[in-house]
Amino acid sequence: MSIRDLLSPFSAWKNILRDPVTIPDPLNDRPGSDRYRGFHQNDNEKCIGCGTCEAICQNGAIDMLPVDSVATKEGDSGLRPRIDYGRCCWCALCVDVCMTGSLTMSNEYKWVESDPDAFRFTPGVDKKFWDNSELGYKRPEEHRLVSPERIEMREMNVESRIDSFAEIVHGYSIEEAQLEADRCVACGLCIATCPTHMSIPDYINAVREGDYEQGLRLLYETNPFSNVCGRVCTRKCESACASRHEGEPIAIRWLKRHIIDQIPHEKYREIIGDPEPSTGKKVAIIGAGPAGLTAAFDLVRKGHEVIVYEAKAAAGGMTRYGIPEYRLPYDALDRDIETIVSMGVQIVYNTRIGADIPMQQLTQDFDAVLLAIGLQEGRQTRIPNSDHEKVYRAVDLLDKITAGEEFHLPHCAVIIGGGNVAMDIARSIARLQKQQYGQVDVVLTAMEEQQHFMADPDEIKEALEEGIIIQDQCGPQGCEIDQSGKLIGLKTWKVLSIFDSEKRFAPVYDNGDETIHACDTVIEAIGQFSDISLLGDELTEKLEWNRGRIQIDSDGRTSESWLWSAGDCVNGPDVVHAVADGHRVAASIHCYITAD
Amino acid sequence: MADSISGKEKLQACTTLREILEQATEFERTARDFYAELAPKVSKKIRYLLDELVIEEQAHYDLFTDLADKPEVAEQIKLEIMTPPNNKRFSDCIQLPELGDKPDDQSILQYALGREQAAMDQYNSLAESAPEGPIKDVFTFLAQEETEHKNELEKIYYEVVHSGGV
Amino acid sequence: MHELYTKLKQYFPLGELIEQRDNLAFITLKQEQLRPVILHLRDKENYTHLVLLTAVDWLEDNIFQLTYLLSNRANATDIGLRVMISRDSASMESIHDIWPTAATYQRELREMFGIDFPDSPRVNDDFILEGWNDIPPYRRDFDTLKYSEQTFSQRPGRETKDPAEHMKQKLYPDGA
Amino acid sequence: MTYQPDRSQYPNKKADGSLDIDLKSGKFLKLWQGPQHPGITGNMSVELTVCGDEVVEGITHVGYLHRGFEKLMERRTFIQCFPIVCRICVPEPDFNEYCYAAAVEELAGIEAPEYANWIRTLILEMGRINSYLMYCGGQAGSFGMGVISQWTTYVRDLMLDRFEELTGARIYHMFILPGGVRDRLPEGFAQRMEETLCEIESTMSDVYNTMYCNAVFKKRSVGVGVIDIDLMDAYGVTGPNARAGGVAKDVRKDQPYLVYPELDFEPILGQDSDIYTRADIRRQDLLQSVDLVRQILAKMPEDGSLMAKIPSVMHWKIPRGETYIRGECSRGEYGYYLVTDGSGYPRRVNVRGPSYTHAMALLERMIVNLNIADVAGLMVSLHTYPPEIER
Repeated sequence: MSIRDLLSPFSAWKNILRDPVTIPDPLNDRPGSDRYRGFHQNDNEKCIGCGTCEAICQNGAIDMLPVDSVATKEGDSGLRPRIDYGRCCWCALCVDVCMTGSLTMSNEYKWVESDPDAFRFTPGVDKKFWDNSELGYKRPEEHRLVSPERIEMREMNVESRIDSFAEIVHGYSIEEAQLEADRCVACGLCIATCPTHMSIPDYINAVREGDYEQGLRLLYETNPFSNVCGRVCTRKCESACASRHEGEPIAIRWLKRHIIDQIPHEKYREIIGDPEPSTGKKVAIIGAGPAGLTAAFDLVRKGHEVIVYEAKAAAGGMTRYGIPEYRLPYDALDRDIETIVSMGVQIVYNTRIGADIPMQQLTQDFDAVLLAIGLQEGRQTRIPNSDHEKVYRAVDLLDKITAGEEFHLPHCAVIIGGGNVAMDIARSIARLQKQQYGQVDVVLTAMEEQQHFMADPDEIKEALEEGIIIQDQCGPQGCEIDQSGKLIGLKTWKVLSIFDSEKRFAPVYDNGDETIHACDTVIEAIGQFSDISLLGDELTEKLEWNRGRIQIDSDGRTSESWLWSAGDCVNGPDVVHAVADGHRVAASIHCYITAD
Repeated sequence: MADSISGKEKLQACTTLREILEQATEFERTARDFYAELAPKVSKKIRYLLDELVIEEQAHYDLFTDLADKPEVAEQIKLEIMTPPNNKRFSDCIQLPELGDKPDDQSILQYALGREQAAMDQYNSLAESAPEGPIKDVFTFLAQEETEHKNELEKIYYEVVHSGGV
Repeated sequence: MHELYTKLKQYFPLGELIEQRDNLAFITLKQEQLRPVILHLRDKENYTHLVLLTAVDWLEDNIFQLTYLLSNRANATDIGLRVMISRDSASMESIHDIWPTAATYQRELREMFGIDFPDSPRVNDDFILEGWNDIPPYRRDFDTLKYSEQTFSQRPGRETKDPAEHMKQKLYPDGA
Repeated sequence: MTYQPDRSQYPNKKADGSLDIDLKSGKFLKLWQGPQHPGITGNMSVELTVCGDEVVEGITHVGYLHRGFEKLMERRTFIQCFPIVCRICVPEPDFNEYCYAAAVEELAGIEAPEYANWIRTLILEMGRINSYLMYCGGQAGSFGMGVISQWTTYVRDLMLDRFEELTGARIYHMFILPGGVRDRLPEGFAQRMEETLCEIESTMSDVYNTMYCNAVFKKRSVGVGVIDIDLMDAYGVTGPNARAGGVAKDVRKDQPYLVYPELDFEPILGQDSDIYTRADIRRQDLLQSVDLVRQILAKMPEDGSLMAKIPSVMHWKIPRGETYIRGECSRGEYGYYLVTDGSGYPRRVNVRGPSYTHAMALLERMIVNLNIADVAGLMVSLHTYPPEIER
């Protein structure tokens, strides 16, 4: 024991002169740090109500509830997170996972209230004094709990695909598909946007679990054209995907295709199950496209006898005669059709109603008739000299290519149009040119600016890769013909603007900015219409019409009680819309014919 | 358009506002009757186009009639022509088709567009040749009216022909 | 670690070796081999430190896995000895005489998993739980969510909606 | 030590080895120390049987803090477990976050970025400092020196400010997550940390003068509560408790993790293994950690990646496997044993806190023959946190 040990402790006395270190007014003098995890903030303009915050909250502190100020619309559930601070542990996983970045935290932690229920509120909706606080925890940019990038789809490269009609997209491997499926937060926002309301999160879950039979079963509940839609769907669902806000949307279309690819076709029938017993009712369907065959599929499953009349030699409608093979191989389409036929649907080919069988006969022989004739005829520009024999309609040429019919392959083609059909014909011609002439010479002109083309951005990108020249903002003015009557080019004027303030068509040209696109062939791909001559004058007169289309009710039924209409001829071109339509009319027809 | 030449001559001969408007009204009436007569002949599918054209021409007819009946018309017209519409000339439509007995929707629209274009050109050139004053104002006004009508038709044309914008 | 495994294998029948890291390996053993292997490792191979003893419930295989993690402080390596025992009237020989501290682990395993260690000191005394009369709670077949729902009351006023269902109700109630 | 207890009244051992204690004899008294007691960090009680003022038997009772974390984690996804692990040890939560994250990373085959590892190391050392500051206050308090805990609480609070600005929270930092860390150092952090470290050093110098160089403290702690060297292995003693007895074991050196290989330090050793030595080891450890924080801030890269690419957490599955990750926390070896089964949830998580052995088997062994007044001092000197016993 040293003397130091006795004296040293007295050094504590020096503190007698020290100022207190406590904060005198902590409620005001002690804000949370810059990245403090305090009460939540939610930007309701950005929030889409996907509920991922609720899903990740391990305390069960978050409820998703409708709020008055937000309407439910495509891509926004209209729900907003309400937080129970009796359970919240301030871990901020909800902020980290938030798909839009709308949910953040303020640095506010000093809030006193005598009513405990006040600590259960909806940030951003129930106004709080920290709502506009700049400080507090915001997710750092690179801190991502859900991968923002989609798994890249392997495709044929340009060199190997340009002279071939082989399918470009390879499809995901099981590992790739599961990684992509893992990115899905299963919020289900996409379901409302899908015209046929496919149970997307469920079938993506089936991919994740590797339960492909369940996946196929789910697909067939809402879509008997999954081979087709897994390849060429317009995938509106992806535009409603929660992942698109801070990254790329889930590759929903490719995941659908992946399920299809995993199941051997001979097992489809067994997985889907048998139709119900026969009802003795008969339905005639005109047109074996997606709408007609979807309706047929639904109706035979209900036990009705269905006969589909198809004017062409094969079924599929535009999916066969419009969409090129490199996007949708015929065998994939055939698998969908075979499955439908295997359920008992009868298809009568090469039979045109109105010409081969009169419409009246159908009304006599069947309990109901569905008109699903699509949009088979190409619109013409009717610009000067467009009646020249080397001016074609894109749909006619695509039809010839599918049917294997001979036609004069242009050495140099100019396409008019900026939609998917224009891309289809441009890329098909390019392939044939490469095969036969060794080089591609296709110019695509359209009135819109390239970023506003109706065509899928992937199509534009791939078309450019394949050597197709795109001349946007070109309004066609006439076809140029030399003295010998030979087509030598297309004259266009520069388009200054296309739409007026109401988004209606009102093109403005600069007629001083004229271009002659030299070519030996012009192909028009501006629009389509349906040939309704099969109805006959009497029925045409009897039916109610609405601006050039047969008037139908919300079930697709026309003003004649026995006649329904569905698909592109009603909605305009879109495969998955046609499928949705097929279901809708099938349900309505089923109700009608089983009513008594 | 055969009758438009004589129409122009007829109009040039008019000397009062009232006469001009009456003549213009007469043109609208002829057009209205033309569309009304054609309507039952075409497929019911596209009859709506003709029905709409009849309504449009009727509206013009009524407008011009009303104007001719009002004394303060000159002042009104002056006000109207302060804001001339932009002529969005949609040139793939100026080729006038021969309208047979069974025209399709595109032909009907092209015909109607061509007709409006012709009328517009005609009133414009009359306005140019007329001396400053109320007559010139009326022609300018009529040209404007036809331009607006044509612009509206062009929108319909696009919506019909570029169906679904494929 | 492989070297040690080969060496051990000369004396004892051993199950598979899993080399998790350079300094961590797991060896599966028969129940009756545990004591001799532990004694060998402790006395001959310098694995003198019992890091932990715990159980894993493989309910679907009707097996409890007991993991005895031993550490060699000299060369800083660890060996996990894995013993699979039947879940039915699960019982295992006590090692409290080798490491007195093992008695605490064994008492916890008795309480939380229902694994008996006969002769382990105070093995049947309550450890953490008091007056527990349900199945041992760390067993996989004990449902914590169900227990908490039955035992605790929920705060009133909580409700939530599924986004997809809500959208269906609002946007396409008839399903089409 | 001149005090020699009279052993004549001590209970005899029965045939089965247990003590023959007949409370009715009037020779013995049962005394409950805890669950609330200044000598205990957290809630735990020791059931003492005393004879006179001497302890003849002490039995540890836990169960006041059991929340079943290990079981809770079995129904949480791998990311959902991350916010709850820190609660297992309040005064030093970061080892839970690190061990859990590292175990998940190892089984999932993920490597955290280097920059994140520097920040992780920084946080762990900051946590060790805070834990030691809390210990100092507790150890002093157990011998009646209340003022020390006021001083250390103040500087600990300053360190909590640093935690707050770095991690966004004071106690449950939730900053080290599988894959990396949440954020980078805030602007001017090193400067403010240096000020805090200076304040800590100055306070520790005062603590040294008033507590370590204090005749009363020395009188009561020197030679008391000695852990014999042969108990070290039998009872799985680790950390300062072992190093005070000359066992040169420090996980940071033996199985270096994070960026410790790049830091310059030597394990601090003692010899006497009594309460005083353990207290002094911890004081030196604290100062060493202060130095390590300085080293880290000086050596760490300016910037770098925070997070490795991790699977999308909503559906994160980890293949079947098991591993054990340990770190050197202020009390010794802290470890996580993680078993995965290929699902999206842990199959089993076992948290190995050093207090599990120190406060149970070791304490019960050492408490015998102690004077009642020294029980609290002994308990604190083992530096135990009850929540990690019960989890």
